[in-house]
Amino acid sequence: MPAIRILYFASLRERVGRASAELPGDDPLTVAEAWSRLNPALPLPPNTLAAINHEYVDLGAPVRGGDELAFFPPVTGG
Amino acid sequence: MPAIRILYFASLRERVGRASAELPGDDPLTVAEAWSRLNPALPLPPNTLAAINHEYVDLGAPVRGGDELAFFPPVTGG
Amino acid sequence: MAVRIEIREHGFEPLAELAAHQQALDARLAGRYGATASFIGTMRDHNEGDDVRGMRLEHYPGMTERELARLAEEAVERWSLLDALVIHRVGELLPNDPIVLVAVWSAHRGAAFDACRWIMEALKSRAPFWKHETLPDGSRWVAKNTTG
Amino acid sequence: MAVRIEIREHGFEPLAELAAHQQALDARLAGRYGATASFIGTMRDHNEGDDVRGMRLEHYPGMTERELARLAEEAVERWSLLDALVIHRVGELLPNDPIVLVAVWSAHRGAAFDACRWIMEALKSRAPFWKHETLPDGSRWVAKNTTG
Repeated sequence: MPAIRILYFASLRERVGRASAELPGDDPLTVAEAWSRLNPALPLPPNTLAAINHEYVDLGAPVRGGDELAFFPPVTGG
Repeated sequence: MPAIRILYFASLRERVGRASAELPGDDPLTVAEAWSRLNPALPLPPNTLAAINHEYVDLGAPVRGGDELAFFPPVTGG
Repeated sequence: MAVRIEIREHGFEPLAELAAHQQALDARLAGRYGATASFIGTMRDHNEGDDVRGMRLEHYPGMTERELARLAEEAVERWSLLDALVIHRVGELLPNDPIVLVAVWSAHRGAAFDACRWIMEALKSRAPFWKHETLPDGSRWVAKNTTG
Repeated sequence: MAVRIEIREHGFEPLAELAAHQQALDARLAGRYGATASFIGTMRDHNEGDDVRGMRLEHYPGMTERELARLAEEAVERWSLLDALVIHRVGELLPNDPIVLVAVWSAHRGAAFDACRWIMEALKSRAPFWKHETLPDGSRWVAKNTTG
């Protein structure tokens, strides 16, 4: 089973201290569980957005091996 | 006393059959009276707009010698 | 406050006008505006279900400029615009010819969107222009502007 | 339906882009559109009361393009647009640098105004871009977009 690839952007990347991470793909997980497994000492900041494979998802959405899971703060483009 | 200069535009000009007219300026008149004096056989068409010296006015507004009075149909620019 | 109003008797290129105006404006306003909203009205080859071959745009010289300046200044005041530009064609037009350009500059986008649209709607209801369309089998005055 | 989405890593000229896009589009659509609404967002030298010296615009490559295409296509569908163009800068910007261009073409003005504004608001709330500002004495992430 391929791994889950995790990406952090903008202020969240600075807070976490890295731009990306991996989790084994053979373990069923939700988005929120993926966060706490990777960042046990840092509660998910309020207003954090998550996307799986470039689609916005809820924190309860399932993440599977091979997925790209991204965490980021509210967007500020335009 | 200078005359009142009257202008007609667009479909109203075609209906009246001329682009301009004059009335003596020494006679107190309203916009509606100026119309009926000039066009006794043609009732003022509904929705006609009037302006005195480039400012929209009501049909009851007074017209004075030296004024430029314009009659025109609803505007269709833009 | 700045407002530029122009009536053009010959064809014009709205985007070239906009670029030239903006370049001049940057000398004064660079860094101050965050939002530019613009609208271009273009002649279509169809209207109310009919083919349209050409159009004559009449206006009331003098009153037109005054009315356009008045409504643009009203918008500048109301939305604290940094600049506004209105250019309107008159004369003989063919399909795809530009009819009108409205552009506004402001610090924030809400004001730019609101003001640009308001100027267009006010222009359509107040500025003394009249369209006369040439159809395949005759011609007609456009009776009334549709609501935007 | 036509939609063009671009992310630019270097400076761009919104009005030149718009002119080139429109010229290409005229081959297909001349005479069919009566309304072009556009919005240009430009970097200001001040924000929330502070001087801003520069800005870095980050994004999420891949998701950005997908999200922009999705919202532009949604607007095309909803307002029966004839065409839509969205260009957004990323990278290092200075005051007065263009950030974003949104332009739409439609038969009637109401659809053009509505769709252009809707795309900008949707972009601001959904497209994964983040602004990092350089101030005279430090730097900061912009925390939240203001409502338009």
